[in-house]
Amino acid sequence: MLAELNELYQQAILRHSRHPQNFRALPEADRTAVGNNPLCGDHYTVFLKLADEQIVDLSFTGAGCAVSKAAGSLMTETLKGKTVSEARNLADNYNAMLRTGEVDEQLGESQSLAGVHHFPTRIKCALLPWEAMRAALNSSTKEVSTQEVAG
Amino acid sequence: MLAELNELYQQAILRHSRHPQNFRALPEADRTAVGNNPLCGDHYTVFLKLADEQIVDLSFTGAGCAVSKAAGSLMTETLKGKTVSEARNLADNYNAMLRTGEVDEQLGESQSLAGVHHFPTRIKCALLPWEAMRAALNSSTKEVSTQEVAG
Amino acid sequence: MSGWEKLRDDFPILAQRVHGQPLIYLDGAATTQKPRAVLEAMDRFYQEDNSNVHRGIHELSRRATLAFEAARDRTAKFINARESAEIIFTRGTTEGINLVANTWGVKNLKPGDVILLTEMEHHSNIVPWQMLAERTGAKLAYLPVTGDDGLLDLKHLDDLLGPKVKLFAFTHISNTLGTINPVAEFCARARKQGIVTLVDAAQSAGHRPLDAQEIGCDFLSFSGHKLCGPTGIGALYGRRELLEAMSPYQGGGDMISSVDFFQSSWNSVPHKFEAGTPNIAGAIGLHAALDYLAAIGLDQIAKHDAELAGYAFEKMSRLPGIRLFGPKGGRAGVISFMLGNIHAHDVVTVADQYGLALRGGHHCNQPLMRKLGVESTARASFYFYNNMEEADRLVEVLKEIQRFFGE
Amino acid sequence: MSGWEKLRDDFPILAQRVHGQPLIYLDGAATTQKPRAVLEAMDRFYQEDNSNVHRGIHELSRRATLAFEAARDRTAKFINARESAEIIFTRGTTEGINLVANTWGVKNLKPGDVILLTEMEHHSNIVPWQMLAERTGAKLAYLPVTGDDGLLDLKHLDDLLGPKVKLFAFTHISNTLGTINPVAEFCARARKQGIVTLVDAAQSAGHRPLDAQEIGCDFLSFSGHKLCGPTGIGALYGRRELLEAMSPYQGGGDMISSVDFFQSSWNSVPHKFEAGTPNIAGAIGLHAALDYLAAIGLDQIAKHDAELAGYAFEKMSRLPGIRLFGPKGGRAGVISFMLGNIHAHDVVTVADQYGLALRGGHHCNQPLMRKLGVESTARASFYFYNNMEEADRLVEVLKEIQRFFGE
Ligand SMILES: Cc1ncc(COP(=O)(O)O)c(C=O)c1O
Ligand SMILES: Cc1ncc(COP(=O)(O)O)c(C=O)c1O
Repeated sequence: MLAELNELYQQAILRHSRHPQNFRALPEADRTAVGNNPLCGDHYTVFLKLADEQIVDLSFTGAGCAVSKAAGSLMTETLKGKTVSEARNLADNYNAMLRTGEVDEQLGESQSLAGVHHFPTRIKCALLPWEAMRAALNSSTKEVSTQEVAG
Repeated sequence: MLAELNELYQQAILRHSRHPQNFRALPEADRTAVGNNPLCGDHYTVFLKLADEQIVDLSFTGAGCAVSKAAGSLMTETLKGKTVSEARNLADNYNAMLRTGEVDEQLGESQSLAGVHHFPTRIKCALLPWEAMRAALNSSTKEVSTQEVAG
Repeated sequence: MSGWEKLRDDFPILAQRVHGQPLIYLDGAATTQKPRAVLEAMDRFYQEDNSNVHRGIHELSRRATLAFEAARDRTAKFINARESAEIIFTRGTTEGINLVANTWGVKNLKPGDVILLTEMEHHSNIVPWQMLAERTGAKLAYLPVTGDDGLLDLKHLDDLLGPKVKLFAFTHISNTLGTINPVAEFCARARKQGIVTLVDAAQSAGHRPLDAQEIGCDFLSFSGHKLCGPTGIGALYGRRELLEAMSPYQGGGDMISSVDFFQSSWNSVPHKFEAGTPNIAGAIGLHAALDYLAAIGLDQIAKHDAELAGYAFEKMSRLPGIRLFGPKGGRAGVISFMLGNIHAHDVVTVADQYGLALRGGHHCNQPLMRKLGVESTARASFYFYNNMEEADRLVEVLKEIQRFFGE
Repeated sequence: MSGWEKLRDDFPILAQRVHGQPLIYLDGAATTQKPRAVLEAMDRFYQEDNSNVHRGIHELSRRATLAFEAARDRTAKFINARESAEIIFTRGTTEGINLVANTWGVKNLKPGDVILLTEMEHHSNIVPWQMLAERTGAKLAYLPVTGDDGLLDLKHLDDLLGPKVKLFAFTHISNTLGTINPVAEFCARARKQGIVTLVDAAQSAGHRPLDAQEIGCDFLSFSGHKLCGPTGIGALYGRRELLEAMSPYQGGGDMISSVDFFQSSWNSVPHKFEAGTPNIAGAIGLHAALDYLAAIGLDQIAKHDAELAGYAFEKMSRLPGIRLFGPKGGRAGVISFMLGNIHAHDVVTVADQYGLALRGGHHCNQPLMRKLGVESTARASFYFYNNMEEADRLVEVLKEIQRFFGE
């Protein structure tokens, strides 16, 4: 019991949830999207600054649980400097990791969320900022409606 | 089994269902009402001719099963010449008879419907023409809507 | 048919006497009996996993949500939907049709538009459209039934599918006539004109293989209780494209994305159409019923129904003075009839005393009854747990009834 | 409390371990557990009497109809309706409210009319009115919640019950705050202005004696699954006078008096509002649940809920950094809280590992959450099968959680 809890709430996750990185709006962002979980009310906005096909900066704001907030924080670290297509692939790998528990080194710090796979009801939390990021990548406009990314 | 069936479908009932009495419209009627059983589609119209507070003539038309048709036919025989308040009382007695099986001599020929009480799903059939009659008595206008008397 | 006899043991209710006679249940078109496996699945859920769905994190809630969504997946597979999101859980066929009328219908119909139905529709596939017509100014039109043989007049179909028609809604199998309609053909012809189609599958679901993609319909509605499942659960299939564009149905929990005091936004499909706590145990019972039927084989069930009904129909046709409704061949397991001048209620009352459960009345087909010139009919409907001996007994009892009423 | 301990044996589900720990189910406000008597009543129905209702003459159909209507009588007695015809069976609270919005509401509201709600309503008692406002041009207004103590601001009630208000709809007990509202007073004040009232009794039905006539409301809606009954069944009470004047809800079988190809007339109440095959077994399960609760005594249950919640509330209030919502005294068995800065999801996830089933989220109260300045809360809800040891364990586990997250 406590073993699994400790795997979910690793030190890295607790730290990032208390002191999230890149937790701010990015006024000069090229892309923005809101991710909203209608079942619990958690919501994040993700901001992307692109140059050519590269994510040169990203950040997020919003509110949610330790898992979603840490996931957002770690995501910004994982994705900074990646190309758009790399980011899409990483999102797929991340999704797979949450479901299977198998880590992918490419995910860098975000690997610490692998423990979520023991807690299927929390997968949506860990996905929320990533889904918002994906919606931002896909959006031509600056904002997508919450439904589009609703879990 | 057959004993109860024979009690329900007495000779009088079979005869009246095949050859209903007063089975016609009464153009000079003072009161008319339609009785409709929404669950099976059976329906009767009852016609009353009143003088002072007396039913000087009554008749019915419509379609339904042996029980409802015989009940209508026997009702016209039972009620001809009765006062309005006697008819209301008899309708109450008739209702009670269908539920308990206890006969009331005042009901005359209509007593042969007492066997219906063994067949609770058929009570509505035996009541249908009587309910239309009651609706006709209560109506100031010449017609009541089917819902009013719907089983 | 000995494999079929064994299945009867799954239905404890059939092993009873009624008025001292062995029960012969020939009223499956109204509701079917339930095998033990279905009751056990619901009991197990209530005794082990019961919790509310979708909003919870704790273990029971996780299990309940998984089981509920697995039931949706199973239902999607049952009718071969493209994806589970195309399955909306309802109370039954009737609610599914009302849902379409109140969402798709209200949004897409204008005064003068036409809703095409057929003359053999159940009240559940007539009244919602009358109410919608009243609300929107649309009109109803009907594809005629040819007569006692219970076929639809296909010659007129292309004429009727005119430019004003926005929706064509029809039953797959008639609950009175036993007719099996060529629904894939209906859908193909309607689609050519850009007309949306709805299939009332109340009588076909659970009686034959059902493939919504092959049929090519836009909507399809059926009830759990008519295919060995519990009461209070059914499913509406809708093509995702249409579901996405539809406004929500009822307001409440689970169907929202976000609620504010003065406005709200909607959740994704199918949740947008499922406000409030759903019939969770009902969905789980439906899942068990679909598994049970699949284990027997829906094509086998269809064959069995047809054989039994064909056998009974042929024997009944030899009774003097009987009037049989519906097609002579290629029919489903539903047989409506008039025994001379004996009213259906009287037939059914006497049959009941012999242990036979028949239905008598208008079968929620009043307009069809008027068209056929009757007030009501008696009806025997067969399912896989019925057998030849019961069909024989039916014919014997009908003879007794004729004797009893002296006809 | 030893009598209460014996009752726990009626709930097989409670005797299980979750993550190796004894299950402590504190999520009754979402859905309650079901006693064996309820499951047995439904099983017995399916194994002995199952048939469709209302339209049949045969023996099973007679028994099913009797049982279904007996459930309606029992429900009428439960809330002390004047007569059984004032009870409409629904899927649950949400459907009952939507039914009123779509029938009474559509007929009686005009542009500029006001629907008064309170800020503590469940989405099920907000969204249907938003949809109705959109359809009719009516507006919404809200009676405010004063703050964390979760009381309604009664000083403003008479001002808010102005001449434009046509409907006042409010919850009896808040599913987040545990507040018990003075509903009889609300109804009396509204009635003086000729305003129609609707009580959302989802959280009070089964938790305390409920008397619709004493409350003096026009409509009252509740769910079976929140009072030991099955999912998929609930009841809407409506005063006959209003029901008579209302247009029907859904179209289909059973709700009609007569159907023709182009128009229909409606059956009498309550059948006018119950189209299609109802959740027959669900109604029978509801009947058994109401009998079960009556045998315990609803006043006893209310007392037990209050004692247990009062005890837990007091102990919880001593935890450092906890924020408790709802009134300090006179409360129902629902306690919402924030454990310092720990998000509700994290509280509930850790609690689950200790065998505790709590709920975390917005509890379908998003507008209230915003008003209170939180995204979500954690919630423990108690019912008669919970006990003091479980309350103690809850407090211990909350301490563990604080330790775990270093708060
Ligand atoms: C106060 C309140 N109203 C309405 C509802 C909705 O009930 P149901 O989901 O059974 O329709 C609930 C339950 O979630 C509730 O707590
Ligand atoms: C053809 C048809 N359509 C619709 C229905 C309505 O189904 P339900 O009563 O389950 O909603 C029935 C069953 O009575 C039916 O036979």
